[in-house]
Amino acid sequence: MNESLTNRQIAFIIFGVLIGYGVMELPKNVAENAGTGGWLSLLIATAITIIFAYMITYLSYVYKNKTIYEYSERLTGKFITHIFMIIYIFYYFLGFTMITRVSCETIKLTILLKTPIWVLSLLFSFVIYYAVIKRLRVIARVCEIYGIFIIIAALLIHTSLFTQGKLINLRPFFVLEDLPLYFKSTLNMIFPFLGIEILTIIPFAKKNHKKVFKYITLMIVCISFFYIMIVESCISVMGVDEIVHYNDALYATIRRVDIPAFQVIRRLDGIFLIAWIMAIFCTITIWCYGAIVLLSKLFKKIHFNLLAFIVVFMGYIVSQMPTTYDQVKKVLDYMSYYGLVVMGIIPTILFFITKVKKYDKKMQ
Amino acid sequence: MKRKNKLFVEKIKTFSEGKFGVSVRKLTILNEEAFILYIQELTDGKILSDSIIKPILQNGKDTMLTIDKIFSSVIYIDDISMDDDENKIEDYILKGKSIIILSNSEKYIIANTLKIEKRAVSAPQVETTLRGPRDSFTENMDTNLSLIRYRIKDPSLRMDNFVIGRRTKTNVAVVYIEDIANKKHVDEVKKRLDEIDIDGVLESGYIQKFILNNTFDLFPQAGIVEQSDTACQNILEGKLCIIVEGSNLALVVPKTFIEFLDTGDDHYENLYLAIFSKMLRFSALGIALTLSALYVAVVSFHSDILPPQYILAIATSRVTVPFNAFLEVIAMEFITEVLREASIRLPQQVGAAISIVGAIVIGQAAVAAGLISPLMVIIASLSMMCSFVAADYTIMNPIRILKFMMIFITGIFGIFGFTLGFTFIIINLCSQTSFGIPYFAPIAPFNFQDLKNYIFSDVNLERKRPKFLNTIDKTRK
Amino acid sequence: MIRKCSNLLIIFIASLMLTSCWDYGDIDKKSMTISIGIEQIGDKVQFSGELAKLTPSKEGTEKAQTAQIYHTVSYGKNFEDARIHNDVINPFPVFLGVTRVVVFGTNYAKKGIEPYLNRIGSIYDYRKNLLSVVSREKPKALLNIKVEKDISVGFLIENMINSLANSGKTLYPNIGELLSNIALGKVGYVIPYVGIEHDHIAYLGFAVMKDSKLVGMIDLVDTDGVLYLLAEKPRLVEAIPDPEKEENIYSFRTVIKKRKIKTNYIDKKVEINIDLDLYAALQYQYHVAPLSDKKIKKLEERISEKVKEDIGSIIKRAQKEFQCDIFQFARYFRAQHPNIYKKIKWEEAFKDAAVNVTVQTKIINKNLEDPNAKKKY
Amino acid sequence: MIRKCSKLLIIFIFSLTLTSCWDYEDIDKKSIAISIGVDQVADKVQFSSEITKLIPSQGDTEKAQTANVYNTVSYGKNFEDARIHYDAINPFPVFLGVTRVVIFGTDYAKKGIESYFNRIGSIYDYRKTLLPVVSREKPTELFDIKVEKDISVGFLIENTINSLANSGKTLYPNVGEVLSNIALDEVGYVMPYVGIEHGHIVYLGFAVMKDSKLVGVIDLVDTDGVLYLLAEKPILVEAIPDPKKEENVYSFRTAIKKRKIKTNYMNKKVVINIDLDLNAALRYQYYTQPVSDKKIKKLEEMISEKVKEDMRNIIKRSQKEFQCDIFQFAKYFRAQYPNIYKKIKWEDAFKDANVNVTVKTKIINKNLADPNAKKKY
Repeated sequence: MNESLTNRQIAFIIFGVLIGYGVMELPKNVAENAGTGGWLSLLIATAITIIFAYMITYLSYVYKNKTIYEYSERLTGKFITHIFMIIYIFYYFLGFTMITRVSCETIKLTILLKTPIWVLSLLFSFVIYYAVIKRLRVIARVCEIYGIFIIIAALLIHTSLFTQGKLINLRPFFVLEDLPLYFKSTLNMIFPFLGIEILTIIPFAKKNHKKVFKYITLMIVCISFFYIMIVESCISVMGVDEIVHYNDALYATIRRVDIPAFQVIRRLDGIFLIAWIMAIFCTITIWCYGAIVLLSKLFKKIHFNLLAFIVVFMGYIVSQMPTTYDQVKKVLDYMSYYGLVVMGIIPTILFFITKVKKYDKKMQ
Repeated sequence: MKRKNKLFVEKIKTFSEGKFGVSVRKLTILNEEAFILYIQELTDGKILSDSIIKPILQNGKDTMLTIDKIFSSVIYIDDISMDDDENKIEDYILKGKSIIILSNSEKYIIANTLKIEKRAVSAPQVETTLRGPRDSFTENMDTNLSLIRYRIKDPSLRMDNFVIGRRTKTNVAVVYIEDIANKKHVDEVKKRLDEIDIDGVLESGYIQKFILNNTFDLFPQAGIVEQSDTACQNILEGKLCIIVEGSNLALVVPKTFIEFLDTGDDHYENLYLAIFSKMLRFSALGIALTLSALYVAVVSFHSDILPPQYILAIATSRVTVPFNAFLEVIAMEFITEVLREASIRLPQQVGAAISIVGAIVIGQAAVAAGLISPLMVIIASLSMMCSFVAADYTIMNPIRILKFMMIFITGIFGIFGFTLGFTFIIINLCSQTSFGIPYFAPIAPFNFQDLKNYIFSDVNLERKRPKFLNTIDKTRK
Repeated sequence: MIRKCSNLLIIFIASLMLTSCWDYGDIDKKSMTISIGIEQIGDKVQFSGELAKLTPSKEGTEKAQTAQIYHTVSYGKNFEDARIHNDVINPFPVFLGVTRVVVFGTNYAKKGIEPYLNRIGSIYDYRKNLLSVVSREKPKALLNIKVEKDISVGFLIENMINSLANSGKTLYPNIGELLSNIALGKVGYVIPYVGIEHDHIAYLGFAVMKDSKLVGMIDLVDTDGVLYLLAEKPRLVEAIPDPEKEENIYSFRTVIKKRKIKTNYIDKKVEINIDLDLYAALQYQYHVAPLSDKKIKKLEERISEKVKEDIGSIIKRAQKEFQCDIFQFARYFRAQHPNIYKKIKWEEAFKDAAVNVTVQTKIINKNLEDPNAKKKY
Repeated sequence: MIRKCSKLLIIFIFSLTLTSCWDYEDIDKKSIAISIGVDQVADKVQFSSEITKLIPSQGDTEKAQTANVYNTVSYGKNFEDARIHYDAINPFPVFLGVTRVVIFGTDYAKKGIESYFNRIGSIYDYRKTLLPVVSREKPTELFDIKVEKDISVGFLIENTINSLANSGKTLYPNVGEVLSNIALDEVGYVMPYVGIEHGHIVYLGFAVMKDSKLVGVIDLVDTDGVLYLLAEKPILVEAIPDPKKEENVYSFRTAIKKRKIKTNYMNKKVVINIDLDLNAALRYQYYTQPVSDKKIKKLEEMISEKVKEDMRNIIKRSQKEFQCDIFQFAKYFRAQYPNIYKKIKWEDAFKDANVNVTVKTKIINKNLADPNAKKKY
């Protein structure tokens, strides 16, 4: 089944994966850890992510139309590959369930107060199941359309937030003594950048030639500017001390602003909600797809749609398990460290093996 | 030698009993008889008598006529051929041809004397445009093919003919330009047309149902075209035009989603108007699908999205309304759909009046009786008007159905349901393919060039043909 | 098999969802509060609300007419108690999305408005860009005034403060800004102060809040100093008497060109330098008298002098009388010296901070008039 | 012959049916009663009601305006007598299909309302989903109040109780439920209790009915206990003061996750075990303080303690003061021990039954706020 995507679609898949739930509490994490100088730690985090992304793209580029399952089998043999696969599957599955649960929790607490959580995640599971059984190319097309809509909506919202915010809240931009603090705080700023490892399951085709590196790095840089724009606009409106109190910092800021210029849509939460739910949808579909593809690699016999039904159904059950909001938050914190392993360590191992054994020269 | 002749004579005998509606005309010339078999309703009496009976009788007076002599030098008709297979006689006669048999000849002559009433080429009814040629397709196949042929005088224009339907034997012509159209598409269409095994084909709609790759797809994959110039435009672009005998709407295959919104006269008007009308049509499509659902979301779920003055205005206008917003929207949409259906079904003189009068009177009375809020009447009529905007009305049918789905899901989950309902539609659109081409082509697998050409739809800027069609001859200029 | 049972599942869930729309509530089946007044009476909290009455008045005219108003009052020992007593009066669930203004009574403001601000911050349908106002009289009295100028008292107060703020004559602090000031901790803030004057609702000046408690009031006349420091684009009018002839007064409209606040910390004392560039436009003179360049120079000094004196006195008052940094200089200090800010206690440091204000004014136009035109005859 | 007379027969029957349409009556030719008030005045029964006035008012615009209302009063020895006097006043036959609420005066409620409930149960066009309400003041006084918030007093009361019931703050017992409780005669029941305060019609709490006679009133403040036991989905707000700092109050919104009532019968004494799982969500704190896990545990205990306290003293009150099982525990007992139930007399058994209540609360979220965020500066 040829799942080849154009470079542009791969870039927008990365946009779809990264921009999702992480955006909602990004201003709070940044303000809490690094204060107003948070933009610097974001840049550092982007640099690290670009390095990891380069490695993963290089692997996919070298092993044309192979996913991680195939080329890690070639590099490290069957047994280790199975371990890697289990790690990845569990990671994607956990990500899929917990992000669905935390998004439904946030939606329940912000706009649909009396709707029970299980109904919200049921509707989510329906639409995700429908999207996943259509395979990667359709998901990529949907991400492309939604990516553009989200960028336009975000530009509109955040420029208007800047006009309402006060510059003084953004200062001090950079405090020399806090430099070690900025480096330390990049650690708990991984969650918004989790998702790069999805590239491992996208097989590159011949048409994804040299320019794919340029596309991906350009997209990650654009995402990091997107994050910095969000953080700075929220801090400019709310001020560093206030924003740390809100887990849904971005939504709280948007509910606080009233732009008399746009007459009818002077309250921005309408546009924001639509754009944010679209972003959540893209993230969850791709994480779920990741889990299903790798599972289908392990269980070749079972038909893809049946596997998809099982994963979505299990995901729905698991997402109802945690009872309180804080449990879900704790799981998401562990996820970011787990993500380091998945995004960082395993690709670096495979990368070094390729370099050491010079497979890349042979494959050319 | 005599065996073939005996079979012919039997055939004549069976026909002459008059059971099959076939009339037999006997001519005695010198030493033998000549029989002319034809169907009264399908043949042009004048041609039959002037160019067949008269010359045979005149020449038959003094010279010995053999079948070959008659064939070559007696009959004046242009489309004439010889055959000797006796069971093909029936088919020829049913096709409106007349058969000439000599009493002792082994072969018979087939002369095309078909004449059926046909409508004159008139202005388009379905796809009316402000600027653009008036000659639209009619039910007659030859007129349609002639309309295309005189516009595209390209030697490589191909018109492959198919006969479909065991009983109706309708002629279906697939028209394309050989060195432009993509080989794969041509073969795919031909394969599907050959596979059709049905007793009768009466309208191009039948064919459309068969060439869909999945009957449960919501959105149409073949566009209908009534204006011959739009048909030629599509053929030049590399598409295939399927003309069905007896139907005035030809099919254009393969067709992607946004091409349904592209009318012919965008290409003739100036650039800015084309861009403006494209944007207008897209936003109208959006309004038709989402406006009522957004009304429900705003009035009943998150009404603090609107500024205070608007909330108070809506609330005061809705006070006397007994229904809740959800039922009110469903009722109003149902009324507008009933009005639309009534205005189509009613005879022409009554129809147009009813739809306008109906919408206004019912709306006004409903507001006066306090059953519907005035805002709702505006929204319902606006979304009804918006659904007439598309050039090819077939794209609007699924939109009308999906509008109800969006209202239901928004009625239950508010903006959350609205977004997921919208996502559901987008996934459905992106996953559909029309003959292998992604249905949402220039937008989903994004191609800036195609999209620019589509929006500008300006002939001299458009150097290349749309990439997703991957035609053989790529450049236009 | 899956196909069959999945259809069954879908039908079951669809029907389930259709029957129970949880969050469904039409806007006209809600009692919409336009403004809320909070007052502390004895040990009880008093909620007095102004709600939109949606039943159309008797002469149901065709066009949707503006809503009328009715008032509710409820008491309770804390907010939750008072809210339940408020709910029992209203026929429909209370909807706070339309609330325009929150009026705090004086003795509630003295007790501290932080709890209610946190409550606004957390309740779902309260808009955070709500205007909060302290009123001299009791909120109940304020809300029950008969209003012809506007739909209701809530709209009147909000429109009044809004138009004054747009023309640079007052501040329009919404709840969000107050909450971030509270989060900052070491600063006070000012809220518009309204009251009833000859039974008209009037804007009286600023109420000064220290740790969200009312500590003092700045009268309308000397709010200029505050506006020069806090307002984004203040446009104020200065009446300057002619140096030679006292009774000829020049009326100037002043606009801020540049405002820079620099703080530094020298031998344990905070120093705040405020320098201000003003544009002044001469609107008119009481008695048209020729205006030489020398006199213009003189007038510019007089204007700078007056503005400098205004700002100086208001800051001194903040340091001495209110003893709290109501101009949020802490933000500037923190921006410029973050680590020193961590070490020192800002409240004390501000009290004895040295403040020097420098103002330059430039008269840019004389409103297209030429006072020193020579008369022919 | 049969053919001839069958035609005759058809014409005859046809004309007969046409002339006499028995049940035909237009809705606008009926006087529509919106609410009925029943009270005992000395030995006479007083019927008072609100009837819609359908005569179009003078400014006759074709816009349908909402009906306005006129009141009627009639007296009689018993219901039938009062009803005849009542019919004598109205121009059209009375239509009870639209009646929203039945208001019982206190004196009539004390005498016993079972008789009127049976009347409601039997009269054809009385809807069984009618809301019965006991009012502190006389029904006639209630009807005389000028209502701006809603169309009429009946609509106002029904809407208020309905919106409170939907948000889980009261019970909405309709006539059907009350009739089934009456049928199970060993139990009492509660009904909403309304009154007039500062000219507003207010929901005051619950009226306790023992053998359908008013025996007591539960004030609004302590109705929580009843709701935790009887309401389907009670959503109540608990204000819990901080254990250490009294004046910092935490406001929780509680919802029931699971409610189990088990009864058993040990040595001649009925034991009722009620255990309740609550989900509490912290909505806001008056003064945002960090909330450690230890404090969360402490708060959970305090909530459970408070809710247990509420339920225990309401049950004690129903045992001691009202001496009747207003929570219909009899149903649970009969379900679990049908044969014992037949033997014992439930009223006395309930009076000295011992009740143990266990409540477990779990704080599920802090409304997306993170109070223990580390401040940077």
